[in-house]
Amino acid sequence: MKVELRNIHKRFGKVHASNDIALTIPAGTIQGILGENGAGKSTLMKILSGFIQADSGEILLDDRQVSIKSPADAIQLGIGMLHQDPLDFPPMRLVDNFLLGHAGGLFPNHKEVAWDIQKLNAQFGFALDPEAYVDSLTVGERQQLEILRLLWLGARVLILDEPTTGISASQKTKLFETLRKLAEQGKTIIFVSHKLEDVDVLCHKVAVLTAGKLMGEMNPPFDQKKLVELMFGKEISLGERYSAAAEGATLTLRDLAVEDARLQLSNVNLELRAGEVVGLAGMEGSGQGLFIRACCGLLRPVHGKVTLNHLDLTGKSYHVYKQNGATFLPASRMEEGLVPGLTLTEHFILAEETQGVFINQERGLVLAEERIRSFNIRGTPTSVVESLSGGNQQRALLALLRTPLSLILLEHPTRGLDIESAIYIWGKLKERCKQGSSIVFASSDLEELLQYSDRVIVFYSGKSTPPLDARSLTAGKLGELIGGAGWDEWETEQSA
Amino acid sequence: GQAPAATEAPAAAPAATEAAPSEPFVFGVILIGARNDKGYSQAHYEAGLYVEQKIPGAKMLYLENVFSGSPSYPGQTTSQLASQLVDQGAKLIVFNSDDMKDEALKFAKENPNIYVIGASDDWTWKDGKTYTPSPNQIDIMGRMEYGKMMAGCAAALTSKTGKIGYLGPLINDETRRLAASAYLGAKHCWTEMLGKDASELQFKVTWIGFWFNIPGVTADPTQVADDFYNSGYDVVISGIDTTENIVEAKKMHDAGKEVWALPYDFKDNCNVAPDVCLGVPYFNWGPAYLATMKTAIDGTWQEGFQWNGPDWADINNPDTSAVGFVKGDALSAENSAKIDEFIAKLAGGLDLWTGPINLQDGTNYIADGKAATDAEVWYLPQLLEGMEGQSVPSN
Amino acid sequence: MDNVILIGLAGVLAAAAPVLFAVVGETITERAGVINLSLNGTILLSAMSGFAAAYKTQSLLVGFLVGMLVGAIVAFVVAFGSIALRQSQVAIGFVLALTARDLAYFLGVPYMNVPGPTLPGLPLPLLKDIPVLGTLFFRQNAITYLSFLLILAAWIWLFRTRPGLMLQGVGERPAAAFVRGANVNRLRYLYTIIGGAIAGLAGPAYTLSIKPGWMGTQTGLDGVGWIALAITIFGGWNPWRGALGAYLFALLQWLGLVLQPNLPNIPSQVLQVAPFPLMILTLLLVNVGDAEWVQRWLASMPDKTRRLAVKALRAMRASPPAALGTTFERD
Amino acid sequence: MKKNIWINLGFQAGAFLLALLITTLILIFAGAPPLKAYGSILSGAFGSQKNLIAVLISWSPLLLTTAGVLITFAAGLWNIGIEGQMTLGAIFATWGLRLFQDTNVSPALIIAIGLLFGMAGGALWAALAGALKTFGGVNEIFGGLGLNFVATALTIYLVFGPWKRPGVGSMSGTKPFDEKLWLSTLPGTALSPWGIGLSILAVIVVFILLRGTYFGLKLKAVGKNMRSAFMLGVPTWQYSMFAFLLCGAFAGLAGAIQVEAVYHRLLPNISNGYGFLGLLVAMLINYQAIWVIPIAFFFAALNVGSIQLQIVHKMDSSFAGVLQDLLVLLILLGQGARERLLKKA
Ligand SMILES: Nc1ncnc2c1ncn2[C@@H]1O[C@H](COP(=O)(O)OP(=O)(O)OP(=O)(O)O)[C@@H](O)[C@H]1O
Ligand SMILES: Nc1ncnc2c1ncn2[C@@H]1O[C@H](COP(=O)(O)OP(=O)(O)OP(=O)(O)O)[C@@H](O)[C@H]1O
Ligand SMILES: [Mg+2]
Ligand SMILES: [Mg+2]
Repeated sequence: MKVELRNIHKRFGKVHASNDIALTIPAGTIQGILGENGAGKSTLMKILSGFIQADSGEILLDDRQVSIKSPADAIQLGIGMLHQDPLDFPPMRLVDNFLLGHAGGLFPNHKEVAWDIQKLNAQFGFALDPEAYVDSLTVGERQQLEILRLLWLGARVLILDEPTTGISASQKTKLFETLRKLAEQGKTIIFVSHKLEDVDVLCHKVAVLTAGKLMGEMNPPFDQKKLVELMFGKEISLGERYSAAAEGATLTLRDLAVEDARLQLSNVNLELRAGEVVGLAGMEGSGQGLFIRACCGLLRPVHGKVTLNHLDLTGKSYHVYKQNGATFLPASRMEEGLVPGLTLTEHFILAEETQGVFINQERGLVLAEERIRSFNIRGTPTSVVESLSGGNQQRALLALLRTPLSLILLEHPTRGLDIESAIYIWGKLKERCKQGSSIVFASSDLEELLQYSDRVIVFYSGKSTPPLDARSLTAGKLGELIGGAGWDEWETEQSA
Repeated sequence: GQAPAATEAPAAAPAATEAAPSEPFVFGVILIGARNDKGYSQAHYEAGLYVEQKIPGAKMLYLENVFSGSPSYPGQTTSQLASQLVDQGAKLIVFNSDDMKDEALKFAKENPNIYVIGASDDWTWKDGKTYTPSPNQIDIMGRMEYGKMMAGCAAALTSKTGKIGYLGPLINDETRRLAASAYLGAKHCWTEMLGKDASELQFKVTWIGFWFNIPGVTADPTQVADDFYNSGYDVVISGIDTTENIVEAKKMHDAGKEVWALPYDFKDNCNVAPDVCLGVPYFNWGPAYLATMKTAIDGTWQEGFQWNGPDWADINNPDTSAVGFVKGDALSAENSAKIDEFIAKLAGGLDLWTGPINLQDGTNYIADGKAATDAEVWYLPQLLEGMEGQSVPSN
Repeated sequence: MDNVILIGLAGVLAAAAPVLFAVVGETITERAGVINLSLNGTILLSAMSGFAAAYKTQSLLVGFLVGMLVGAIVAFVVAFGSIALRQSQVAIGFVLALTARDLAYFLGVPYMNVPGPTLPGLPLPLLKDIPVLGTLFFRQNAITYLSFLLILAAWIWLFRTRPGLMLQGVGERPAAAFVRGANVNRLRYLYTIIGGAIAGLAGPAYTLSIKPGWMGTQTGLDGVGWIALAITIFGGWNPWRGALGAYLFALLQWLGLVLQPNLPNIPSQVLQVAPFPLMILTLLLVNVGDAEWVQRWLASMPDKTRRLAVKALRAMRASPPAALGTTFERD
Repeated sequence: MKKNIWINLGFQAGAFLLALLITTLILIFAGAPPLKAYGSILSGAFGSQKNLIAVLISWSPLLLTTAGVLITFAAGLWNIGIEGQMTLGAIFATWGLRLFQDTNVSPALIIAIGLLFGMAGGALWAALAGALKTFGGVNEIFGGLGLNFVATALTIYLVFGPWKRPGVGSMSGTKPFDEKLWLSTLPGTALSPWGIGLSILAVIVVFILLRGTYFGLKLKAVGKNMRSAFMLGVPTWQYSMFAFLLCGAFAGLAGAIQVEAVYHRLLPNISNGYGFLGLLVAMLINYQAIWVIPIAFFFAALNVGSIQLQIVHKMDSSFAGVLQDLLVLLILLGQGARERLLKKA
């Protein structure tokens, strides 16, 4: 179906999130949408999918003007959106997720639906069990579920907002296959991303947004440099890849075994050198989470030994680790990092050592201003954190780190951030390495892993490789391992 | 020995600012329940109205629902409430429940020139366990024992199953002696009038834990009544302030069960469900209030304790009798006659509180042939032998 | 004698009916993601006004309808305050619990201890003669039968119908329900009001049936609502389990008075309060699985026992609708 | 900014007037002359020195409970169990006095012991609710409610059981304590300068804690997002436990004062709704400690004043409750409306 947007405007207070956007997408096209953070990509897509409404402008489908007041209207018209974090119902079964929102009689027929799912499975080579519960799926599988659901509901336009964050390489290839297949069927695909390489391999056509404006469109072959310039108004280059690893171990793990209700991870060994960066690769929930939490006392190992700066901290609590210079920045900023309702200043005060009983407000303010400047956070000392943008929240989180630190653990440090912000953040992190902090970070972004780690540990359903030298690794090899291929050498090694 | 009315030896009347008969006499009544609770409090309220009508110009002020923790008075002590009445000109305050006994005493002490009537208190009773001189206080109680005996009798005469239930409030001396009196009345009529064997009479007391239902704290009187009726107790005598027993009896009756009830406290309570009501023993506080307040007005007030019995000439005489018993429509003519006979016997000096009387644990309480003293009756330590149910909340 | 027990148990089923209305109503409300903490007030106010209405019109039906109306109105205030005005559901609900209670006592004065109509028993022909079951279930009155039906209806609606599915979705993840075409806030209004109306049946069920009449503070209903709220959690937001909780509670209270003579040294108040420690205990069992120290403690167990313990805890745990108590804004 | 403050005040005033309007309608509906009614509330509260003292008497425990819940609110906790905590305070105070009343310990000391026992009792009951919450995941609202019922039953049990007065167990409570064990009060009144003093002190302490201290800030962090606070290094469960303990201690003190200064004995329902009233006040002042003193006084005045309604106008005095509840309700809704308008603007 042909999609046409005509001078779309959307304002959020001062922010002009969509500024006179005009864009035409022929049927059967895979349209890429690029743009830095806050460029207005999500806003535009939300408008098209009825999540929010434009202040002004027209939307035409197959040259027919339509008004989309709600997601329901959008679905009616055949527009389906796959949100970055799949909007499904974890505690429910797949069938129910399918049924939920599907129009029909009072009593739905589960059997029929389960059968439809199987058929769709076959069509795209997915393996989704209709009776399974959603919270037992990986992010990738949940995306597949959403795609099937939208198609089942008759979507002819499919919008995907940053779908490649958080899924494995193999799942990514699978996803791209599927999208191509759909395009061939004449469906229109709109693909929002920060990742040039994704757009490069997938899209027939790219539009670049900046500050709510449509800066330009481009057809393949895409000139990466030009795209970046369009996006950021300047050239951006990844800094030289270098290592700050020095001698002397900060963190050592001996025959570590941890587990939670879903997963067990056993005999992990690591000797982390000062200033070294170790990346953790693997799909969501393959064991990186357990590993990283075991490294800072958030999970008590069922077996094995954890020493930090030659102190045996096995079984000690997170706060003990913290006192010994370890700190952990989880992926969910608002849930496990920042305190909504408190200002930046209050955060910085909290993060610093408590001094006496009464707070010295002036000192707090000075501190805040200094940090806001040095991490160039878009916000004021008195702005509450929830009013900050995603990227700025991430910056704030980093600004909270005390000095000195011997171990920094991070989950997806740059997820959802554009290249510029990502590079900035890594700049700050590498500074820490120079000062002797070691870093362990989990990421689903292969480029990031290869670019910034000295060594990489790959996880696959509870198994883990020994630390591998990043320089000897390629994206391809890494992708295989994440997908579960080529593990034999360690299988044998471990059994030996 | 039950002298009709035991007024204690005189004590010095308070140096009260005499209320000259000219100016209207204002008195306050503090009610534990609602003035229209069809029960204990309404009886007091109507006594107040009685006084208003008997003493020209007398005016009653009142406060309802004054029980500790009443949502109506967050954080107000009863004596504070009483002084609020005084501010409105009350010269005399009636505290109508045992719940207020300490507050009454405290108030009397703090306000020597205000008269105090403590209904069902025993502070100023010289033979009492807790005798405390309080010159401006008079404690009044009616000998409801008689009323309960009549209720027990009516129950025993009517019951087909010989199983009588007694819906008790919380356990204390008063409630024990009243339940016991009901039992004595029942036993007497069961054995003497029906000539049946005492052992065939079952008399069970279930306590709910307070004067009325408080969810999660007391047993639900509705459930208690139902349980009685469902398990073969075909007559339930109420010892609590509310009317669940008769209401439930009505339900059962309408469902075709043969059951009866005797409510308590208030003379019109049979009207709730005449066709199941065997009668109601009630207080008539009017006369005692009137007499006492007169003494307050003319300055002849004398501290003391009154335990007033019925006027045996006519137990339902509103001007003379302190306790009465109204027969209910459900009472058969024949049994009605028997009740009259029983009442006549009581009037003639029959004292059911005469030994041998054994406590529930079997120990002898009143020796054979000996009549219980007022104190022994008032401070009954346990239920009696032959009664089923808890005697003491704990030991 | 066992017949006596049966009748007693039948009485328990009847006595639990009002609480059951409150529990099912609250379950529906909370499934939509809204906590209606005002139950205690709702019940008292609907009890008073339901009775007053029935007394004035001499119509039981009117009484029950007015009760539902009152419940719906109070619930609407909760919904409006929390959805439209974004105030804490708990705060609004709590204040309403007190407001409605005091209003009931204040406005109820004229209706205290006046004889009003009461719901007659309604033994069902034939059914009532089935040996045990007949006595237990089919010699009740209309409102008790309604309570039985309600359990079933609520369960079917929640877990077997399309709208019920959406209802779960709204309480579980509003944003997801929204992109599936639900008008989240309208649904929340709707189900909060419906839940309130059902809970509003509890009041008249008392004053027109179980404990006929209005006696002001002596009516003895103050507290029932709080109990119902706790039972809702105990019921894990499932009508069946909720009903079970309500019956268990009534049963314990009944046992409290039946056993009284056999336990001479335990004051009746203590027997009556027994359900609360029990309730707390069950809430503990339901929730403790997620507690951090339990996780640590489990981790320190030998594998086999650990696996078992984890299974046991998971079996017991009842997790609330994920979005319970939160507000939803599109954008 | 300044503009907002005015808008704020405007809405507060509006809500207040609306509450008055509604209650006036209710009065008319209930057949009472509104103006006269409000008049007699005023005179009932301030008409005589005695009444003013009555107001102060119910002011003191209200200050304590409000101060207490401000702490738990700051920690994001709904301490509905405060009624029970106050009750346990009364029970423990009574226990303390009973332990020592027949010894030759100096009365002053016994009284002090009683107060400490009371605080301990309240803290203990709060600790129960807190432990259930922090270690058992039992929502404090329901843990607290359950414990409230248990506390009431416990009082009744003690009053009629182990602690029953010689002879008659009576709803009137345990045998009043000897005068020497009464908390010294202004002559001829139940108003204890000590009680008032301690209560005001409690409010000040809370005010300072929540204003400029690390403790207050960390408490807020825990209240707003426990996970994040933990990651930031705040010992979270210790903090919420401490909040419970502190609140419980205040409530317990209130209970102890009721025993030692007001009733001089233990009686059922001694908490008398002060706990819930405290929650109301806290909400009404939007959790701003600075307003506790005046607003609590206002509520106390309503309690006392409204008694005249019944005496003079034969009207159920639960009216005070209605007025207070509606006031809080409308202020809450008013806040919501204000935020919406400001957002739109
Ligand atoms: N619910 C909201 N209420 C108010 N402002 C909001 C809200 N959501 C987002 N914003 C504003 O939008 C911005 C956050 O939007 P978003 O999370 O998309 O960040 P972004 O545009 O991706 O920028 P970044 O590069 O930092 O991620 C912030 O500036 C914030 O002020
Ligand atoms: N709910 C909101 N309220 C206010 N402003 C918003 C809101 N959502 C987005 N914005 C503003 O609109 C701008 C565009 O946001 P949008 O999320 O569309 O950017 P984006 O391109 O999707 O960024 P990202 O790449 O991080 O997803 C943001 O910079 C933000 O300032
Ligand atoms: Mg976006
Ligand atoms: Mg963003």
